[in-house]
Amino acid sequence: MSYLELKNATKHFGKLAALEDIDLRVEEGEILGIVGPNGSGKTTLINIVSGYYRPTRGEIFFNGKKISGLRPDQIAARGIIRTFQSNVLYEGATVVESMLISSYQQYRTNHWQSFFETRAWKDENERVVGRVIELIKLLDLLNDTFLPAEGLSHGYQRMLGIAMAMIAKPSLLLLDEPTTGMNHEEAMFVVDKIKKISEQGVTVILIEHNMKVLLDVATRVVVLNFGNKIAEGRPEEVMNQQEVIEAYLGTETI
Amino acid sequence: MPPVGIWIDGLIQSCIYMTMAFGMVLVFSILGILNWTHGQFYMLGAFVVYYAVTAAGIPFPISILISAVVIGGLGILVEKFIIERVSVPSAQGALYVTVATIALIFFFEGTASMLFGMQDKGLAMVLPGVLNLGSFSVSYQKIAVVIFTLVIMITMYIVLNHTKVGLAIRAAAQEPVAASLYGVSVERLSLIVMGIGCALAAMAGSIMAPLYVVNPFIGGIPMIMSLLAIVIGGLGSLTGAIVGGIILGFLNSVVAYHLSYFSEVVLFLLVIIILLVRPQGLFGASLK
Amino acid sequence: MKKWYSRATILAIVTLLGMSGIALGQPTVIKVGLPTVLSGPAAPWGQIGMDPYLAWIELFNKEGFKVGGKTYNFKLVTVDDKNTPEGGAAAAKQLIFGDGCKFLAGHWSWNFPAVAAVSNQAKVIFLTRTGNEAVPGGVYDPKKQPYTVFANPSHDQFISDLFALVEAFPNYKKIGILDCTIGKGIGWDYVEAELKKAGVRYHMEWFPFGTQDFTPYITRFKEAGSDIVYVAGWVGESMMFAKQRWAMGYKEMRVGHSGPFVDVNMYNAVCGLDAAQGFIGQYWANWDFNKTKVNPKYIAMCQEVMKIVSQKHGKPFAYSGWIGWGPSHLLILAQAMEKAGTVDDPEVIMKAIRGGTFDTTTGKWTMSGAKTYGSPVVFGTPSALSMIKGDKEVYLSEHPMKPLP
Amino acid sequence: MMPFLDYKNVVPKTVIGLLVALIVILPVFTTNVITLSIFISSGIWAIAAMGFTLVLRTGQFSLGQGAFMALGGYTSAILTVKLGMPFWPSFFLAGIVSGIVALLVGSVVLRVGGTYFSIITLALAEVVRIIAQQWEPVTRGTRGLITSPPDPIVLGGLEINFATSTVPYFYFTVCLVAITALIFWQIGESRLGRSFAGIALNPVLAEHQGMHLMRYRVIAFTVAGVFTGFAGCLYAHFLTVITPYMLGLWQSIQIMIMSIVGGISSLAGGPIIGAILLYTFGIYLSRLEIYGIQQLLFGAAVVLVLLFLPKGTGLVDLWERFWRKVVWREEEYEPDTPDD
Repeated sequence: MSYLELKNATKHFGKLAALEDIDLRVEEGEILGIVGPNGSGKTTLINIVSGYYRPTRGEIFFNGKKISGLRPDQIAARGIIRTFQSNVLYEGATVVESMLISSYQQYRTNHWQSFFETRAWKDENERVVGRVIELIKLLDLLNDTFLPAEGLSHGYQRMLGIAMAMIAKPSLLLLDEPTTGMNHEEAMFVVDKIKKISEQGVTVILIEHNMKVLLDVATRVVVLNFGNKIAEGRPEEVMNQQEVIEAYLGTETI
Repeated sequence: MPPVGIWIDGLIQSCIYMTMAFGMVLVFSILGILNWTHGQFYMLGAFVVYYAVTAAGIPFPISILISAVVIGGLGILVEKFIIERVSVPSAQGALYVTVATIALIFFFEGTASMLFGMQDKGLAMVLPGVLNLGSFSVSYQKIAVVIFTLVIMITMYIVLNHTKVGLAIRAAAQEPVAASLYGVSVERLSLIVMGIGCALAAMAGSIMAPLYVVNPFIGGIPMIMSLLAIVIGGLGSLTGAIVGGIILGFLNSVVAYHLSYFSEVVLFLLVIIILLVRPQGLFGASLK
Repeated sequence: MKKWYSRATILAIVTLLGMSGIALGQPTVIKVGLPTVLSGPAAPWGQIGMDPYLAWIELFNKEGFKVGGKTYNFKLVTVDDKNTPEGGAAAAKQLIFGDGCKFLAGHWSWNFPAVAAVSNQAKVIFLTRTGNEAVPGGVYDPKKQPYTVFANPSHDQFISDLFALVEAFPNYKKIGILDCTIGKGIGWDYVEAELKKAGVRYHMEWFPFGTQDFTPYITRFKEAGSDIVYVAGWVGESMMFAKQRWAMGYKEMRVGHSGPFVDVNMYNAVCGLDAAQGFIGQYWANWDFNKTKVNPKYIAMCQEVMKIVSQKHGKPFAYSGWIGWGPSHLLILAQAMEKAGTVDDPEVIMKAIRGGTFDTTTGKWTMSGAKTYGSPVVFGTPSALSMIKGDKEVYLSEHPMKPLP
Repeated sequence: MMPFLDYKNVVPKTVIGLLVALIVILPVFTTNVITLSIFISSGIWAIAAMGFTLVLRTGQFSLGQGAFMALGGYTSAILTVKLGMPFWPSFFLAGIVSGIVALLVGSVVLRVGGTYFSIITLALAEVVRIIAQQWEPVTRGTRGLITSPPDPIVLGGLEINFATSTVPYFYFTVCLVAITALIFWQIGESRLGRSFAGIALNPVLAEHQGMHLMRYRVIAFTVAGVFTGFAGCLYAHFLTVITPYMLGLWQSIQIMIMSIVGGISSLAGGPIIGAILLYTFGIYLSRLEIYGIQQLLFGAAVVLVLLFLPKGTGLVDLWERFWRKVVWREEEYEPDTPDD
């Protein structure tokens, strides 16, 4: 029984089949890369895992428990946290505020304790705030801490997205194209951070367009095309398979 | 089965709610805001026609156009100088617009009371007379209402389907960025739409002026009614507004005929039920 | 030398006396608070009365009234009550504690409990109308609210209006009564009981607030077979009713409202000339009363006021409703104070009001001490009706309400 | 935008304490009924406005808050008048009843967010009004229920009598406002406040980070309902009458306007400032004997506030700015959001 398991998960939008009978196993601690041309269903995969959509057919298991059909917050409560393809932020909140909002799952004390500011809450809060600062440092957002999030540059907004996902206490992190719109240095910086994250014992599913990034970071790669899994395996070998190259050249010409 | 008179009455009611609701939903679909001042534009439109006819002696149909133009212009001013400046690009943006437009209700009613006085005014001298059809009879004014509404609706249909602006509006209603494909900037589009919406309200008020009294406070009820109409039909759906208007119009008179004053309770309960069963309204696009 | 002194002193004394004499000659002003509606849809009814009230008070103050050899004048202080109980209470507080009014007058019935609560606590005499409260079964309690004077009995007024209507059209089929749901209340049970007692054939309907189109209600009345529809007070609504019944071809159905005509031209403008003909309304022009005897002095005053206001407005002023409200209230107050011989002891003044008879602009009113309504104060009112002919209103009929035992 | 930094972080507590103290010792200077009544009524409205702001913090805005005031008012009025219960228990019952209703309504209606929610609450408020109007035997229709002032409290020697003077009402209102303000403040500061901000600023993101939208929306709506109910009860007993007129759409709108004009950046300060200023303004307007000018000026004032205050802020933020700029001499970060 593997960590995350999709059993012929399928998602249809009306006639269009975004995902067709995907079987997928993710082992604990690995960094699984998912590649594929646009509209190949990568994001839909993340959406059904994170509960944004309900799969039309098929089941999803996490730690051996069925999670398909649960609400997003229930799934998040089990430690599956996702980021979004576009920069989805808390509009109007500053960086640190966004981090504090996202730190929701860090707390074990309940609302009453925080309402009456009990000792336990105070200690925990300090711990969490410490963690927040630490992450802000880790992702090098320190000098923007008190700026409104939407005032940041694109790259930093991506970083903030990852930071918010990290503070939300993930055990499985779904990153949806974290390096889109970044130049090579920034991308490499992100890759570096992703490695750090997985060193902290977080399983990562990484959707990526950028082959270099994948080869660099992923331990295993799954290739999707038109909602079907067309290849799976170690990055290097997958990249040399014929249909993968076709699929890719295909998209490049489009 | 209610007598013919009730059905005619229902038709008249539907006409007014339809015209009002259409303007309102048009504004909503582009600006994404409910214009709570819509009813006051209705009221002002009625006043413009009243003075055009009584003071200036302009024939009724022309003065309808005049009031449409005047109030449409007023609407554009409101959009440009108040709504546009008040709205905040954020989750709560609509809130400030709501408050501003609600404040404008007080403002316009107060202004009208000071300018025109609060006494009821009437336009009964327009198209007097009654057409007797044996078992029942219809006044020429009611016939005029139906005809004018048909004209307005057909014009709107043509505008929306066969003009560049209309197509841009319909595109923007689906997908805001799409408007630019027609080379129309969203800012200009929202001005145009606000103008059209308010002009529709004004025309509704004008064609109703001969039927009812004209005073600074006639705006409230049509406003609430058209609000319910577009909610029933589905926010942002043009067909929905028309259908909702027709439903409410007939429902109002038929229920009132059977249950007299319980009609208002029935109305609100109906709205609540519809929204709970089908939150996006009858024709609205699904919420997610 | 001494002479000079004595003369000086005499002079001084004389001047002093003279001055004090002048001082005595000066009338003292008594403020009467009027919580009325200055804003919102009901404002026209607050508005239209104000000019004649003020003009009338001006005339009245020329001689004022004498209590204990001193002359007193009235001054009207108005505050917007927004036509809601809250506004009424706030206005009453403002008038009593802010402007130091010793008396309140005003007639918007649904404010009466809120206002009365304030005024009674402050021992301020409050003249109002019975509204929906001071009727059998109402909450009015003369012990809790000893300073409330019901100077207008709303529902008995309505009843005797209907009697006057019946006298005017003896062979009516059925009288239709229409009122807004916000007027609903125990008062109507009382009205219906009285009508049943008198054997009046009637049919009642309610319309929700803000109704503009009365076709359903007209149809209901038609099916109930009523040929006269009498609307309770709602002028705009009754005009639309009249217009729409005409548009539906029910030309023989008579329409009226239990309120005075505001301005006949308005009715013609809203209903259309032909539809407005024969419209029935209350009539307070005391110079036309047949059955009610009115003090000629007051008739003269009222006609004078009509002239003054017409000049002020620059067009003939026809609204006679004010005669029934403000002046009579103030006259009751003045005469009660004269009788009581004091202007500031509410108990004594109330004693004078109870059971007294007062000469007002609409005839002699007996404030019988009877237990009716559980109120200490009741009086008779002339229920005169008039009818629109052309652009004039003409006297129709009259049924003076008997002073209740 | 909705910074959930409360201005207590900026303004030293001592200053706020002084202001509160000033209000508390007001009756020493004047026991004038009008002055006190203005403060009492604005206090009542302030509580309702705070409730609105709390609901707003979760991104929903309710056009039915007036109905909860009405529920509170009618509950305690019916309990005291019809069932002859003493005031104090019925006061708490009023809050509880309107809280329960809020819970039930909220857990059904809040599924439908946004504009739909506003309109459903509007419709519900109308239905409540119509029921209050038509249910003659219980609510006495439009005549309303005549309530009696709270029964006198005897503390050792002195007797606090609500019937004879306004001062007890004043202190009672001050206490109620203070308690509400403290509780809401604390909510704003605690984790609840963060979650509210989260689901308001971006429901989808918040949900994917483990916050259950419905839960927090319902919590906010219910808490608001409870306190609005208290306010309504106090309102009914202070005015000594409650009628359907007091719970129309306009009451809800008044609450909303007070909250927005006061400023929603502060859960407690904004509503209080908005309520006091707008209510006093209304009282002043009611003295003008020019027909229609009341609405004109009121509407104009609100629009001007919205136009000339920085986007998304209310009067309370001026106060905050005053402290940041003048007292602390901070130079403030102006977010470079495009102004077009």
